[in-house]
Amino acid sequence: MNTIILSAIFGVVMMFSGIFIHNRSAYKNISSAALLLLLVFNIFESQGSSLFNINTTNFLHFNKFGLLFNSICIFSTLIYVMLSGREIEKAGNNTAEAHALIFFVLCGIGIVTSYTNLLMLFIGIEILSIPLYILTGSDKKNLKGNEAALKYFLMGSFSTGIMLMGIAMLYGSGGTFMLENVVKNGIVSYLSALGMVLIFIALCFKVSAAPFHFWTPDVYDGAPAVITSFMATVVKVAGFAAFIRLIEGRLGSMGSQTDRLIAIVIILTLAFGNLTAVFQQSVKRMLAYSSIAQAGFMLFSLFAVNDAAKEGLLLYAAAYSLATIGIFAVLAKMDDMTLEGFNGLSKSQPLIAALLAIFLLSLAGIPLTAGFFAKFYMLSAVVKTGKYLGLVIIGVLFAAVSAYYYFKVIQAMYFKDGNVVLAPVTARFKYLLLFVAALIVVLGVYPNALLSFLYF
Amino acid sequence: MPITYYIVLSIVLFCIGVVGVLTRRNAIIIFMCVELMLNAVNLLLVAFSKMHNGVAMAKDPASTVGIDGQLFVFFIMVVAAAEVCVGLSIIVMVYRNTHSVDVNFLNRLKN
Amino acid sequence: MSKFVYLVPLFPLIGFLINGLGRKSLSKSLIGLIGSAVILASFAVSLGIFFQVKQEGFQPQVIHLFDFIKVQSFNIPFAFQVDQLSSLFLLIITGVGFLIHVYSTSYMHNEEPQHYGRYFAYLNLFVFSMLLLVLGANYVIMFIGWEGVGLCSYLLIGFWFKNNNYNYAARKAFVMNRIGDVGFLLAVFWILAKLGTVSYGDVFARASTFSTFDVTAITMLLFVGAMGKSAQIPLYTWLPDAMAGPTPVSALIHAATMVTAGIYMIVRSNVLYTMAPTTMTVVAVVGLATAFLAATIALKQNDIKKVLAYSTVSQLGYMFLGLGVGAYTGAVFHVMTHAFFKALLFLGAGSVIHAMGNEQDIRSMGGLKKYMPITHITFLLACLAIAGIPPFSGFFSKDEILAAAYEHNKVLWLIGAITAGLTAFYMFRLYVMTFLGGFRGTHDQEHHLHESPSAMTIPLIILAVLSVVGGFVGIPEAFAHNAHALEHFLSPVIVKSTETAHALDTGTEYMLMAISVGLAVIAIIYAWTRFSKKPEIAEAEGAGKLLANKWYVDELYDKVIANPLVALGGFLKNVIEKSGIDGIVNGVGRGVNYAGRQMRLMQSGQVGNYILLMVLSMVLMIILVFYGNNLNPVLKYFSK
Amino acid sequence: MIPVLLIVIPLVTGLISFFLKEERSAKAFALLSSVATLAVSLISLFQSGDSLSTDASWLPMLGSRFSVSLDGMGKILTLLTAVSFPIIFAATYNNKYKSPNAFYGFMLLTQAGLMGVFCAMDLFLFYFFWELALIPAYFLCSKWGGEKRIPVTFKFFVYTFLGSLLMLVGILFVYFKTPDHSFAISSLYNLALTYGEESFIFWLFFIAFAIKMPVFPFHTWQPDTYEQAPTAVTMVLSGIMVKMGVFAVIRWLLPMFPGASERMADIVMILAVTGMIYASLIAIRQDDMKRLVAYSSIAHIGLMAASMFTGSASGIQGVIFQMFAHGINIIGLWIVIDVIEQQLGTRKFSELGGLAQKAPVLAIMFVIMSFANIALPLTNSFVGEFLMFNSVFNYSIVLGAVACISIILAAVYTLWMVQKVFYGEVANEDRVVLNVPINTQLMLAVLVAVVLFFGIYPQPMINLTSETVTKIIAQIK
Amino acid sequence: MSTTEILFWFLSALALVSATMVLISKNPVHSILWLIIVFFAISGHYVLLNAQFLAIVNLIVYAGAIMVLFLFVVMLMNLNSDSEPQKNSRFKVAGTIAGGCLMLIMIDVIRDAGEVQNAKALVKVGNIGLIKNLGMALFKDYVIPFEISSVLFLSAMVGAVVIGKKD
Repeated sequence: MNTIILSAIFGVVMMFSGIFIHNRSAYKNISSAALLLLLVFNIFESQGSSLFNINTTNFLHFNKFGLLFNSICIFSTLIYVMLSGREIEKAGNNTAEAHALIFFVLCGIGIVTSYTNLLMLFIGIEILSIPLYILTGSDKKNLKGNEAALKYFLMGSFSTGIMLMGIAMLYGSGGTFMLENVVKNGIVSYLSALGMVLIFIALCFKVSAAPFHFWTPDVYDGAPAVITSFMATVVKVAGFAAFIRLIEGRLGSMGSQTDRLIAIVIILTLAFGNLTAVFQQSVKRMLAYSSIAQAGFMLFSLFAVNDAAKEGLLLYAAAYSLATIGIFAVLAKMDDMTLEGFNGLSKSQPLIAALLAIFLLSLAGIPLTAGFFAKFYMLSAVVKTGKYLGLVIIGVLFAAVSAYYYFKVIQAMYFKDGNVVLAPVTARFKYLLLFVAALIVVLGVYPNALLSFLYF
Repeated sequence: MPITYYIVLSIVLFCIGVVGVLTRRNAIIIFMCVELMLNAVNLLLVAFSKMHNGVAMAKDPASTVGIDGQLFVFFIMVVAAAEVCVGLSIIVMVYRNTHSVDVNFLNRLKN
Repeated sequence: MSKFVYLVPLFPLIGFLINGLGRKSLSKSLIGLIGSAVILASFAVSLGIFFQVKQEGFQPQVIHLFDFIKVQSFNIPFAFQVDQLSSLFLLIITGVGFLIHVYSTSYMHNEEPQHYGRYFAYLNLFVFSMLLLVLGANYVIMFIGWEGVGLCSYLLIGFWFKNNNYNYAARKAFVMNRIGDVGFLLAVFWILAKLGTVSYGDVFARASTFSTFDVTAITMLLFVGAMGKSAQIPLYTWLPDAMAGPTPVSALIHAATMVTAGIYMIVRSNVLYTMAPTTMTVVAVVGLATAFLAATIALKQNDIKKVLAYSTVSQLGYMFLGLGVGAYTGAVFHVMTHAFFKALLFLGAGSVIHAMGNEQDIRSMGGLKKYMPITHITFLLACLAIAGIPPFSGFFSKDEILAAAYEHNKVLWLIGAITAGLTAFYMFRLYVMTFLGGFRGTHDQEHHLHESPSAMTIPLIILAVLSVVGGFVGIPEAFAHNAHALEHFLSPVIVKSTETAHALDTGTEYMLMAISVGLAVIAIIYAWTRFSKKPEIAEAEGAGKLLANKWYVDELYDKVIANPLVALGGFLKNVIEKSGIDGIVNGVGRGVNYAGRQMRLMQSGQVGNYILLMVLSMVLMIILVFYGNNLNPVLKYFSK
Repeated sequence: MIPVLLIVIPLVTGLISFFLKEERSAKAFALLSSVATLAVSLISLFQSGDSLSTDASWLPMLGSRFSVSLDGMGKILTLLTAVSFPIIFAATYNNKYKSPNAFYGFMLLTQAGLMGVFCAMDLFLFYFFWELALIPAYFLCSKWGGEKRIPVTFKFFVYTFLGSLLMLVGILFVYFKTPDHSFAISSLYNLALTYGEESFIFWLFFIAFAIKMPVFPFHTWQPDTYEQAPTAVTMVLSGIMVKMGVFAVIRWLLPMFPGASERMADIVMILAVTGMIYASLIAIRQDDMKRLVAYSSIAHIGLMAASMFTGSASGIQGVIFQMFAHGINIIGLWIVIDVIEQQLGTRKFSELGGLAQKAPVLAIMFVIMSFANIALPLTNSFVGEFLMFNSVFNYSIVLGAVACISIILAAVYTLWMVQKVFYGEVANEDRVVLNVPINTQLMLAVLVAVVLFFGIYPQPMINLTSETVTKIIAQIK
Repeated sequence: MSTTEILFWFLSALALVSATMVLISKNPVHSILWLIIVFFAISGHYVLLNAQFLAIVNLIVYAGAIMVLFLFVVMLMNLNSDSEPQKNSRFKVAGTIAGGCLMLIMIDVIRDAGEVQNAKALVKVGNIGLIKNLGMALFKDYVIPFEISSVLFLSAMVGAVVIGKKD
């Protein structure tokens, strides 16, 4: 409950700081401090001491997994704000409000990682989404941003409609919105099954799984890079947290039908994301497609709802978020976001190039980076189920394809010559980036550093 | 009333909304069709709520089973209101910049 | 003495190392001295061993040096075997080898010091390998020497490496040898597979466990090895080309020693061969065919060394004929005498070439008799020996083989005898064209004609003596009381080689001798009269042209084997590899790219399209879930 | 402790190397580090027992441990790695690289990865090092390679990466089949798989290893990569890295799936033997020294692949021996090629000739290495190839006989190269100046000494590995 | 046919017809007006189902507030039937077919659902829809979502300000 309440409060604080403080660079610091506080309290809660003693039975249940997930999201956001704070200022005139919206999103994340009631899922997802619609369009003069916001909004609300239809059907079948009681006494019917499928589809939309991913490239491409960074990482993995709770609670009982459904979605997502990313010239858009591809991998955790899947999802969330935030932090400082724009970066900015290389390697799932263990856990979760080994093989085939486009960036940075125009970077930025890379490497060698939190 | 009537009615309304989203180009109309979909859901929820209530009332006349369905509808309305607020402001913003709300003109971002 | 047998190959090895490493710092005379001295030392040890072996009741000894390859399933020791056969070969190799080394010190004197050193290093290495070949106590050690001599042959043929034709010849020699080596190797594997050992003692003791198929296959494969090394059909074409090397090398390697390795190997394996009559027949036929074919080619060659080379091939064929008809001793005998007279012929030819300033075409020679008396006399003796004129050595050895062939099959004998006549003819054609008549070379050459220095002539003289008297170690019973000393000597290592030669009665034997000698004499007289008056200097025509061009066998090989292989390589490289395999690999990459490009188009940027696709996917998904399993009620999956 | 040192020394020094500024210090540092590793490796030859293995907790949740150990085969391959690097560094000491610190850093990291692969006794750890060896190699090739290096090495990378990912799936699968959910080699040797599972998983592993080796038809990355990579890296790739695949088959594939290995042996061997002949025939038509040696390497590896699957002691013994021998030989060849390329700027036969007159020592060394390459007796490869051909022949006479054709073809193309490059008249007389640096000569001499020593007296190495072979054979049976 | 049934069919028909009219009206203003009629019809259904609170809220929030907002925006933009170029008919047909398929499939699936086969929605009886009961539940059991939705409104408010504010 700490996260939900405090992030809402901090959101309000940020709103008001926008009124009282006019030094725009201060927002970043306030926001960072608040996030740090949030992180601390969230960790406290995961150790069993909550500030607020509120009876949330029937609506929310805070478990280790959800809270650890919150921690990862908050931590990623903290890194994100510290790395990209200045870019948020540039993305629009309402910096304080943007920070406030980020806090509201975190509030939504707190809900969707802990809901036990479909109502909370619905509200959580909406709290998550509505600020994003706004953030996407926060650079009002940018026509691409406008377009992205409108597309996102229209398609998002459409998917909300679908989800609500699903929830209604589940309710009709079970007479309750409680996750565990959705099925009354184990009697299930076409009605609840249809409802489940509809909710599944809506959540696929939220996590940009194919074939419901179409909004993703356009929105990620159109939104200011700094916002894309947040959307594509923290928010997306939160969607998975919501998803896995749902599947865990309900969809798993549908047996082979579900397996087949998820398998198809996984394959389509991997195929769309990876294949389309191959051809992109803009790194930003490539990352948008790659985020779809990465979602495909995270979907593995839904296929195999077991411990390995949950551990893997945590690790994936951390690895993927940190790496992508790191890349976007640099990308946002570049004039030319195409591949050519990266040519020769290793000459002018050797450290940043090296760190970017680590991030990209992590995304590609190369060992010694956290990305490897993330993928490893995902694959192992599926193999553990003993079903659909072919799915795993398809997964690794596409992982190889993914190396193709990630390495294109590395090639551009290291093996090609060119003049990179990079906005000036501070030493602090570099150190922070270095810290993130170090985290990725540490998790890549010793993932237990993160996962052991799940068990004590 | 048999619940199936309501279900069918809702689904038909819902799908009319879907068709509207698919066939219209005006962002506002599309949004309205989304609202229509939400209303179809609301109707369905209320009907289900009454259905469950009816079953429970047979045993306990004072039962409040099914009330959560109606509360859910309430929350949907709440969310819808918030969504409309944001949505319309986005549409207005787009209109300000492009003087059009035709979604077909929104194709700067593609491929 | 036989304990010290390891010294025999060790001395040449030391010589190789000293000459090889010190070729830049040592003086030429020192190099020559070391090169020859090490062989002499080996010869001395070999002599000691020979006398020890010669004593009655000597049992073959295996001297185990160290384990070469020892894995669970088998053990191949590095061991030497001292017995009658190997000790005899030791003598031939080190003896003839020493003479040729001495000869070389003078013959190669014009080389730069480092090449001079290189030459002697190679030569020492060759002797080392050859000794390894004959000393090895198992097939693998023999194979080591076997390939080692091939290597040295390669190095020495290509000694003047600036000339690409020589390099080509060297490569050809090595590759053809390798083809044979593969056969040898396969035979070794076969033996190893069946018996788990390759040591002669064990193999021969357990040879009876082989099935007929096994033994035939093994002996055939071994014979393939012999074909390569001893230049038999179809692998003989490298030997004439190998004349690109310095002449002493031709004498040592391509006449006296290496090429006889095949004979040695078959004699060594006589136990196996005797068990495989099919192979024996093949050996005899191939040997005889080679003998005849090479003899015909030699008729029309004009290069002094080429004639000798084809003669060598022909004589080797003879030896195989002897092996094929079971006259193992005869073959060994011929190896020995051939080593003497053929080395002598080559050295003589070298002497001539030396004097002629590297001119090898006999059409430009003639009348050298008066300029080079010693060379002339020794060459003539050698020609008589090879032509089979009694009492020169060649007569006895050749006679023994022919007698065995007659016993075996009269057709074989007939062709063999005709070949002997041909031999006599082309040898005397060579002799006459070279030494008799008037000089046909340039004035400049004539001016420089001179007898060779003593370092060259002394080996000639020694070899001439051996060529003359060498035949008496195997003199047949028809002539002497203490006959067949060689056969007696070799009897412990050769099974039932006696019957054939002995079964002939003396009368028949005399008759056969008479016929072959008669043929030879006729041929000699014909050649003498024909060429001393009117030397053959025109280009050959008709059938002669066919012979002069060696039956076009080289061209045939190029067309049938070499060119198709090269073309196949090109096809694989340019088509299969590039378009096929790599094409598939790259095609996958291109396919991914193409798919990416096509899928990208789905991202049209139109919200309507997106939602339409989403709705369609929804419909498909619902259909999949609810009607996917042949419209089975989905409830089945729901009941927990 | 020793295996840990073998891994850690290059790893740490490799990382440090990135921070060295001067070219000279980077070179000297790398050389020093590799010599230290060599010393440790030499010590390992005389050790037995506890000092050869280390077992520490690493990923308890996964059941993977940091378990490294050296057996006979491990000793030989770590020795090969340890010997090769100082030789490579010393022989190419005069080469200039841009950003040398990174170059040497990556080289040392590669070494660490290789060492890890050869020491790992935990399948997951093995996979980890397997990839660790690949990534720096990719950077080395891409950054310091020839003109077409970027696409070529990228193909190499994606190809091998794909293979290792497939292996990862296999690893996961067998992991869940172990009774105690562990990656330890002892558990994996006791897998109880069904017929179908075994056959299927076998291929997942085999393809990964086959790509690495490479076995026909997975080889097409190799000639291009060898051609484009800087020669020092090519030495590592061809000398050691391809042995990873062979090693892995012996260490993991055969013992884990004995049944499938036996069933698939026919297919694998036919592929391997086809590849031998195929690569040899292509080698005949090459005009580039590097490509020729690359194809020759494919042919040699094909033989190893074939004889591994015979399941006979002599075959496996031969393979282990040949891994070392081939590594030494091919590094020798590359060193000479590197000298020629560095000084004359070409590797094309058509532009070379007569170098024996210019650099007799180089010629001699090259000729010896070439003859070692075609397995002439008394060179080290003869022993290995003898054992391997023998085992293939024992397995199938036809396959053995066909495989033996490659002996002839090897002579054809190797001698062709020797003749074209070193013999004949000097091409472009005026511009040919060949100065073979003394360090290169020295290193070549060392290699030649090794070649001859093990050619004449191979028994020590055979003894070293016989225990490993016995164990593996026992496991297969 | 009882009055209830007549009302039901009437309201249903009204809702469907009006909904269709929303789609096919060229003029956005007309669409909005038709939509309001749909909302009225749905509110009628609520009344029929004795969900009086929702009926009122629906009218106030949807028909009253939201639709007026829409109307206001449309008026503001001065959109009329001419300003919307029609989608090409092929696309329309495709959209209609897709939506129709969705409808058919969903109805077909639901038709077989066991628990709704014979179930009835109580009409005119039951008091859960009364404001008193709902209020009790809302502020007792549902206080958490109720409070949390305030965050939603906050963010919507912030959003409206951010987006709508003139820079």
